[in-house]
Amino acid sequence: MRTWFNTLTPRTIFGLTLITVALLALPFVAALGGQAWVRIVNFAILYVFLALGLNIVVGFAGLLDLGYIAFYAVGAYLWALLASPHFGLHLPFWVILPLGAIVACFFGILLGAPTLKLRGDYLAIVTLGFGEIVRIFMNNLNAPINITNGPQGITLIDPVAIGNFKFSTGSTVFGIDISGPQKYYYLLLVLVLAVIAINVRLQHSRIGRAWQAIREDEIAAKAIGINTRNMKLLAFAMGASFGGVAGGIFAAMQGFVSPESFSLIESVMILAMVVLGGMGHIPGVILGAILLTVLPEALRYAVVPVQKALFGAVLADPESLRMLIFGLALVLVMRFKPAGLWPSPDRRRELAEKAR
Amino acid sequence: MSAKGEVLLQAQAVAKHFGGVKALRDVSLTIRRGEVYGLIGPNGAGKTTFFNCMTGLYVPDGGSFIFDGAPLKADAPDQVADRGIARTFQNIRLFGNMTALDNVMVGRHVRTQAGIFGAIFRGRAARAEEAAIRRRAEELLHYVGVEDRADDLAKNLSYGDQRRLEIARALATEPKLLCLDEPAAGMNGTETEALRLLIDGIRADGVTILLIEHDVKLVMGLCDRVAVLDYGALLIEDVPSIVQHDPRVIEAYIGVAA
Amino acid sequence: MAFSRNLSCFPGITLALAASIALIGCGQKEEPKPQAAAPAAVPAPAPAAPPPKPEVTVKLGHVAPMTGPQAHLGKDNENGAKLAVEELNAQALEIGGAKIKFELLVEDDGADPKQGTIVAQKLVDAKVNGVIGHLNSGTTIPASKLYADAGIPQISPSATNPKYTQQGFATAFRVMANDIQQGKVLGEFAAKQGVKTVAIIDDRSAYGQGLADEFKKAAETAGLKVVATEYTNDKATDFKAILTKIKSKKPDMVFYGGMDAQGGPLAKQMKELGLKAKFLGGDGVCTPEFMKLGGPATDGHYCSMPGVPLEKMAKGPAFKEKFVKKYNTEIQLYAPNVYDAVMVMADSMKRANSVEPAKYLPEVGKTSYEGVTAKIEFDEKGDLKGGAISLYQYKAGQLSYVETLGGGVVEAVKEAAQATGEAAKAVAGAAVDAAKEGTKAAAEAVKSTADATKAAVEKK
Amino acid sequence: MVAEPLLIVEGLRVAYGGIQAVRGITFHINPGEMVALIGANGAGKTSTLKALSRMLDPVGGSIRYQGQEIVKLPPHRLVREGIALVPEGRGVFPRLTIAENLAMGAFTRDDKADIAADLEHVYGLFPRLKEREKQLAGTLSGGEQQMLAIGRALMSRPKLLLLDEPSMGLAPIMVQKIFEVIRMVAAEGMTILLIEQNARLALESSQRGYVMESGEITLTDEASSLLHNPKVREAYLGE
Amino acid sequence: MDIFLQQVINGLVQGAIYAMVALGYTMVYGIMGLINFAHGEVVMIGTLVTITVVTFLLKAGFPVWLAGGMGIVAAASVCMVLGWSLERVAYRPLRGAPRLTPLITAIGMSIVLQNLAMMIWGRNYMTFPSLIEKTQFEIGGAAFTNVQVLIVLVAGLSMGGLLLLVYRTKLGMAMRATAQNPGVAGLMGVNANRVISSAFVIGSVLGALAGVMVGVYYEIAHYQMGFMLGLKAFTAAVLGGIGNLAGAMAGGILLGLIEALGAGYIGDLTGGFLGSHYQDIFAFVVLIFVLMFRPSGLFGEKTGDRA
Repeated sequence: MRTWFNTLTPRTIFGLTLITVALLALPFVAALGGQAWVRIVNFAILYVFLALGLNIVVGFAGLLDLGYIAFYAVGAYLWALLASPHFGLHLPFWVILPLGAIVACFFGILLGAPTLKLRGDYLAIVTLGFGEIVRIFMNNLNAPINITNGPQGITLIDPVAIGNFKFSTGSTVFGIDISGPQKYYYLLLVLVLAVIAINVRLQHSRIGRAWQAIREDEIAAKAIGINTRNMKLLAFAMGASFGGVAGGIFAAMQGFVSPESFSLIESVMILAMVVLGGMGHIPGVILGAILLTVLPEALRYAVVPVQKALFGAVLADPESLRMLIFGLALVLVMRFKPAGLWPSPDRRRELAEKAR
Repeated sequence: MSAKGEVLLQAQAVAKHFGGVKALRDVSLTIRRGEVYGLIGPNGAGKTTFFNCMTGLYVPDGGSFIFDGAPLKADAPDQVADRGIARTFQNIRLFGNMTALDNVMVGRHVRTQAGIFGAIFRGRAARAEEAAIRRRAEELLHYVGVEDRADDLAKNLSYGDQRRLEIARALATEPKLLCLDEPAAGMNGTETEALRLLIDGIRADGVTILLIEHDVKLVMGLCDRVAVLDYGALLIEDVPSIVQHDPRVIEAYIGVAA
Repeated sequence: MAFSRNLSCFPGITLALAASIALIGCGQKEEPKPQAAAPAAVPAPAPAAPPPKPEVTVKLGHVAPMTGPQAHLGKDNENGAKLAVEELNAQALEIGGAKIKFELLVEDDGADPKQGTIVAQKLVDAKVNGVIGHLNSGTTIPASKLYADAGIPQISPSATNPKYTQQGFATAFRVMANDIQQGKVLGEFAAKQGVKTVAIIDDRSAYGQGLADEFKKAAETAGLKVVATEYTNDKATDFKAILTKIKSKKPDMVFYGGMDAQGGPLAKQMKELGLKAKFLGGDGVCTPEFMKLGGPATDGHYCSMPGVPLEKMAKGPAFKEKFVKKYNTEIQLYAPNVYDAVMVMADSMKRANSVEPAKYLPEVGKTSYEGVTAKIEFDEKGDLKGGAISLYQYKAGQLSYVETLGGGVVEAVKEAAQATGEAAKAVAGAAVDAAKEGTKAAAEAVKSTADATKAAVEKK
Repeated sequence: MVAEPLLIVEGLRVAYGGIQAVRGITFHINPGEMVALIGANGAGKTSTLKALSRMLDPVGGSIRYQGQEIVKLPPHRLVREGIALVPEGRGVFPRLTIAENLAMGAFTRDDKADIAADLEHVYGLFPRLKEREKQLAGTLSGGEQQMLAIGRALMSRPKLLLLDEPSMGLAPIMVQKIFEVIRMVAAEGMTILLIEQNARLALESSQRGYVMESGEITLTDEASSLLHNPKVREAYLGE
Repeated sequence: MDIFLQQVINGLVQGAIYAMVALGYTMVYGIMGLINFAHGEVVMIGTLVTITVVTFLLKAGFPVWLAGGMGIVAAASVCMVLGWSLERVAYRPLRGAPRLTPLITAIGMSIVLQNLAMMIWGRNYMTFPSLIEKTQFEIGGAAFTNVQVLIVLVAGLSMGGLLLLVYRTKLGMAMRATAQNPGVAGLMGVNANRVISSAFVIGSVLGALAGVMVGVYYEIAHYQMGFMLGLKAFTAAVLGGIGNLAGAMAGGILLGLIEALGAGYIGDLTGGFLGSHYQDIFAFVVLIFVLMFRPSGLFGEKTGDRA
C-alpha cells in the first residue's frame, strides 16, 4: 500500500478528488433534471455491473456468451423469493446479496460445463439457448409447484433496507433530503467500485493472463499447462456472480420481477455494451454500458424537439425513430471504431496495423 | 537431480489413426535425460502427430508414454505441461495480442499458485509471486535474446524473434523435456546457426530436448541420437553418424545430395 | 380515504376568489355532467361577470407501449386518451377557481418493466396530477409502486392482472374487470353453451396465463371437463403441433388465453386441421385484428370483453363515431376504457374541486360515473365494481353481441331479452341508429335483468 | 539480353503502420530467366512479393509488367495478365479436391481444350497428383501440397511465376524433388522469381540473384558469383 | 397413429420453412464465417413487400397468378438489393475487424431494418392475401393442404438448386475457394468481393422466397416476425453444422420435427411436467446435446486442431 501511495503526485490526487466529488454529487445534479434521471443513472450503473461481468467471460476469456441475462435473472428471482410475501420470507439484504452471487456462480458453472468444447459461434448459440431455457423455466415454474409464480411475476419485493432505513423511499440524512433512487445510487456506486476493482485486479493477475491466453489460442494455452476447463469455468462463474448481484439489486429496486425482464434482447444489449465500448478494456466497457443505457433515454427526450427545430413538425414517430437511431449508432460505431469506442491500447495498436 | 543418461521418456507402441489413415504404427522410442533427441522423417510421416499424442492434444489409439517414471495422462495437455514437458509449434502459436513479456509470464502459470482470492485481495504472497513471475520472464526474454521487444505485441515480432519467444515461453514452464517442432523452418543458414547455439545452451542448463527438424545439418550436428519415422513407423533409432548413412533413410528422407 | 368531500373541498374555497367557483367544484346535483356525447360541447354555465381567472394546466400522464409488438394497442390507447382530453378542454372546465387545461404527457414503456419504472419516475418528476396507464400488467405493477409512493392516482385502462390492485396501494385503480372476473364469466359462459369438454391454450403471458387459469377453475366448477391444457407464446405463428394434440382429445370447445395476433392464426389453423370445436377467448381476441387475421375461420367463435358493448351504453355509439371520425381507424381494443379512465379522473377532480392528487384521490374511490364502457364504481381495492363482461360471437367478419354476464351494478347491465334478440343485428360497426334502438330497449329491460344479474353475482 | 525485361520494379516502398518494410528497391526480371531474391528473415522479401502480387498496396514506386504499370491493379486481375504466385505455406484449398484445386488455377480461362492439355502437362510433372485426383487437398502431405500449389499456378498459363519459399518445412528429399520440377519448368522457358531461405539451393538453381537487407537490395549479381561471395556465404549460408 | 403422422407433417412443413431461412444463414456463414443476424429481417421484408405488391395488383384487377408472380419477383428483387447493400455498407468495411464487431453491426442492422419496416408498413399485423386456393387432403387421418406440399417442394428444390450451384458451377467453386482462403482465391483470379456479394444476394433471394412461403402458409405478417424465425433458423443451421448446406436443410427439418413431436408427446411422457410450454426449449436441449457430442453440429466438419 505504501508503495502506490507514495507515487501519487499532486495532480493525480487532484484528479481523484475531482472524480470522487463528481461521483458523490452526481445524483443531486441528475435530480435537477428529475428523479427519473437518477433512476436512469442507477440503471446505467446496473448495466455497468452486468457489462463488466460479461466482459470477464467475453472480453477476458474470449467466450462468446449470448445468455448472460440468465444469471441476472437467477439473482433477481433469488431476491424475489427470499424477500417477498410470495414465500413469506423476508431475509435481509446482506444475506441475500452474497447468496445471490453464490447461486449465480453455481449456475455459471452448471451452464458453462457443457459448453467447454464449443467454439465461437457454436458457443454463442448454446449460451443463447441456456438463457432462453432459464427464462422459460421461470415463466413456467408455477405448476405443479408454484415456485416462480409464472408469467405473473412476483410483487411487493422488499427493498434494500438497513434496519428501518429503507432504500425505497426518501428520507432526510444530516439535514439533506435524499430520495429513494438517490440512496440506491450510493449503494450501487459502492458495489460497482468494488466490481471495477475486482475486474482490474483480475485482469492483471496470473488468472487474467491465463484467460487472455485462452482467448488468443486455446491449444497453445493448454500446451503451456493452463487448465483451460477450470479457467473457463472460473470465468463463467465470476461473470455469473456479478450478474447475480446485479439481478438482486434490480429486483429490490423494482419491487417486482417477471420473466419478461430477462429476454434474449437484454443479453444482446449487454453484449453490445461490451463490444461497443471496447472488449476486454474496462474503461471502455464502462463507457459502453453507460452510453447504451443513457442514449435511448436521452433520445426519448431529444427526438421530438430536434425534429420540430429542423423541420418545424414531427415527421417521424418519435419512438420508432429513437430505436432507429439506436440501431444506426451501433452500426456506425462499429464501422468507424471496429475495436469499440475506447479500446485497450494494445487493441488500438493492433487495428492501426491492420489498417496499414 | 536425477542422473544424466537414465531414461526420461519412453514411448511404448504408440498408435494413432485418423479415419483409415494410420498416422502412427506402434512407435516405441526412448529419450534419455540430458540428451538432444532428433525426430526426422518425410512430410506426413507422423512426427507432429507423435508430438501431439505425447503432449496430450491427441488421444493415442494405442500405446502409452512413461515420463519421468510415471505414465502420462492422455487428453490432458495441461497436466502434461505440469509434469514437465513443454513444446513449441510448427506454425508458431504465440498469444499474438499479448506482449512478448506477457507471453512468457503466462508460461509461468503452471509453476505458480495465486488463485482468485490472491488476484482480488493481492496479499503479500500474491504480490511476491507476481514479482517473481515478472523477474523470471524478463530473465528468459534476455536469455533467448528478445529482451528489447518485451513490450511489443508478439505478433509484431519478426519471424525469428517469434520462434525464440516461443522457446522462452516454453522454458518458463520449467520443463524437463523441451519439444521443438521445426524451430529452424524458414531460417537461413546464419539464423539456423544462432538457433543451434541457443539449443546447445538450453541443453547445457540440463533440459532434455526433443527436436523435429528438416535441416539435416542442424539435426546431425546437434543431436545425440536420432529417430526416423516413415509412414508412421519407426525406421531407425541411433546416433547421427549411423542414421545419416542408412540407405533406407537416404532413400526415404535425405535424398541424394544431402 | 379519510377525507370527507367537504374537507377536501375546503382549501379550494380558501384559495379561490369567488364562491361561485366553489359552487361548481363542490356542487353535486347541479353540476352539469360533461357532455361527452356532443362533439361541440356546450361550455359549462359560466357565472356572471367573471373576473379574469387563473388558468391551471393539469398534467395527465399516459403510458403504453409505443414500440414493440403491442405498439398498435399503445397507439389505440393514446388515441382514446387524446380524444378524452380534447373534449375536456373543449368544455373549459373550472376547478378550484381556475380554468383547467388538461395536458397529456405521453410516455412509451415498450411493454418493458424496466422502462416502465423509468417513465413512471419521469411522470412523477413532472408532477403529473394523475396517470392513465399502463397498458400491460407487467409494467403497470412495478410502476404502481412509484405512483403510490408519490401519492399520484393511477387508473389503468387495461391492466387486468389481479395483483395490480392487490398490493394495497391507495392510488391504484382500474376501469376494467380483472382476469379473475373475466375468467370466471368465461367459464360460466362455456358451461352455458352446452359443451362438455374443453381444451385450454394459454400464451404464457401474464395476461393469458391468468385468464386461462381462472377460466379453468370456473369451467371445472361448472362441471366441464378440461381434456387438454396446451401452451404457446406471444410470438408464435405455428400452433399446429398443439392443435393436433388437442384434436386427438376431441374437445367441444377450445379456450384461448392470449392476444389477437396469435389468436387469429390459431383459429385459422384449427380449421385447416379440421378441428371443429368452438373457440372462446377473452378481450385479447375481441378485436377487429382477430377477425382480420383469422378470416372466415373465426366465424361462429366467441370472445368476451369487459364492460358492456359500446352500442349498449348510452354514450357508446357516439364515442365510437367520434373515434372513427377523428382517427379514421377502427377502435382496436382499449381506447374506450382509456377514454373512461381519463373522464373518471377529471370527474373526481371536479367533485373534489381540486386537481391536487392528495385532495382528489379520495374522490376517485367514490366514483360513480356513467362511462362509455360501464358504469364505473370502484371497490375497496380499486377494482371495477361488479365488472360486467359481455360476450360476442364472430359472425360474417363482425363482432355480434351475445349477452352480458356478471356485473353487480344494475345500471351497467342494459342487456335485455329483446336486446339480445336485436343484438344479432346490432353488430359492431353497424349503424349508430340500430345501436340506439338497442340502448332504448335495454333501458326498459333493466329491471327484468337485475334479478338475474344479482343471482349471477352471488353465485361467484 | 536484348529483350525488354518482363518485369521492372522501381523504387518500391512498402510500409506497415509507419514501419518501412521495403525502402525503395529497384530490380528487373528478363523473359525466360529465373531470378532469386534472398535475405534474412524480416529483410522485406515477402513484403516485396506481396506488393508484386497486389496483396498489399505499396506506399510508393512503380511495378511495370510487359511495359504496363500494374501497381494499381486489383489482385484478381493479375492472373489474367499472366502473373501467378505460389504463396508461402502453399495455400491450397484444403476442402477442394486436387482436381478442383487445379481447376481453380485455370479459373480465369475459358479455353476448355487447352485447359485439359495443361492439366495433363501438370499431371505429367507431378504424377502423384494424378493418382490422388479426387482426394481433398487437406489430406496431402506438405510436399504434395507444394506440388499442388505449383501445379495450380501453372494451370493459369502464367508468363511470370512467383515462388515464395517453396522449400519451407519440407523434407530434404522433397525439397530436391520440388526444385527438380522448378528447374524443369524454367527450362521450358518460364520466367520465375524465386524467394527462398535456403539461399544455396536458390542460387544454385537461378541465373541471377538479388540480396535484400533491411528493406533494401544490397547486392546483385550472377547467381554463381553470389554463391562465392564471402559476404553472402557468411550472412546467408551459415558458413 | 394418425396423430403421429399429423405431427410429422406439421413438423416437416415448419421445418422446411426453418430450412429455407437456415440456408440463407449458412450461405453467408459458409463463405465469410459471419452470422448475418439481419437475415431474419430480410425474410420479413420479403413477406411485407410481397403483401404490398400483391395487394396493390389485385386491387388493380390483375389475375391472382400474375399478381402473385410479380409479388415474388418484387420481393426477390428488393431482398437482393437489400442483401447486396447490407454486405456493401455494413459488413465489407469490417473485414479483418475483431470477430464480434460484425456481429454487433448485424444486430444494429436488424434493429434498423425492423424500425424502418415499422415506419413503412406500420405496427399492425397484416394479412397476407391468399394467393393459392387451399385444398385439403387427408392421408391416414392426417390433414394437409396443397400449400404445405408446395412449401416442402420449394424448400427441397431450393436446396437442390443450391447444391448444384455450389458444387457444379464455376461460381460455386469460386465460393468454396473463397470460403477456404480468400487471399489465395484472389490470386487465382477470383474477385472475392463479387463472390461474397453474390453469396449475400443468393442468400437474400432464398430469404425472400422463405418470406413468401411464410406469408402464404400463415397468411399473416408483422415487422417483428423475422426475429424469432431468424433465431430458430440459425439454431437449425448450427444444429446441422453451420456452413454446410445439407446440414442447414437437415437441421431445419429436424428442428421442425422436434418442436412438433416435442409439443405433441413430451407432455404426456413427463406426466404434464414438461408440456408444450417448453416447446421452445426442446430444440435448444437437443442442440446442446448434439453439440456436446459433435461440437461442430451434425454435418459440420470436425475441426480437429492441426497443431
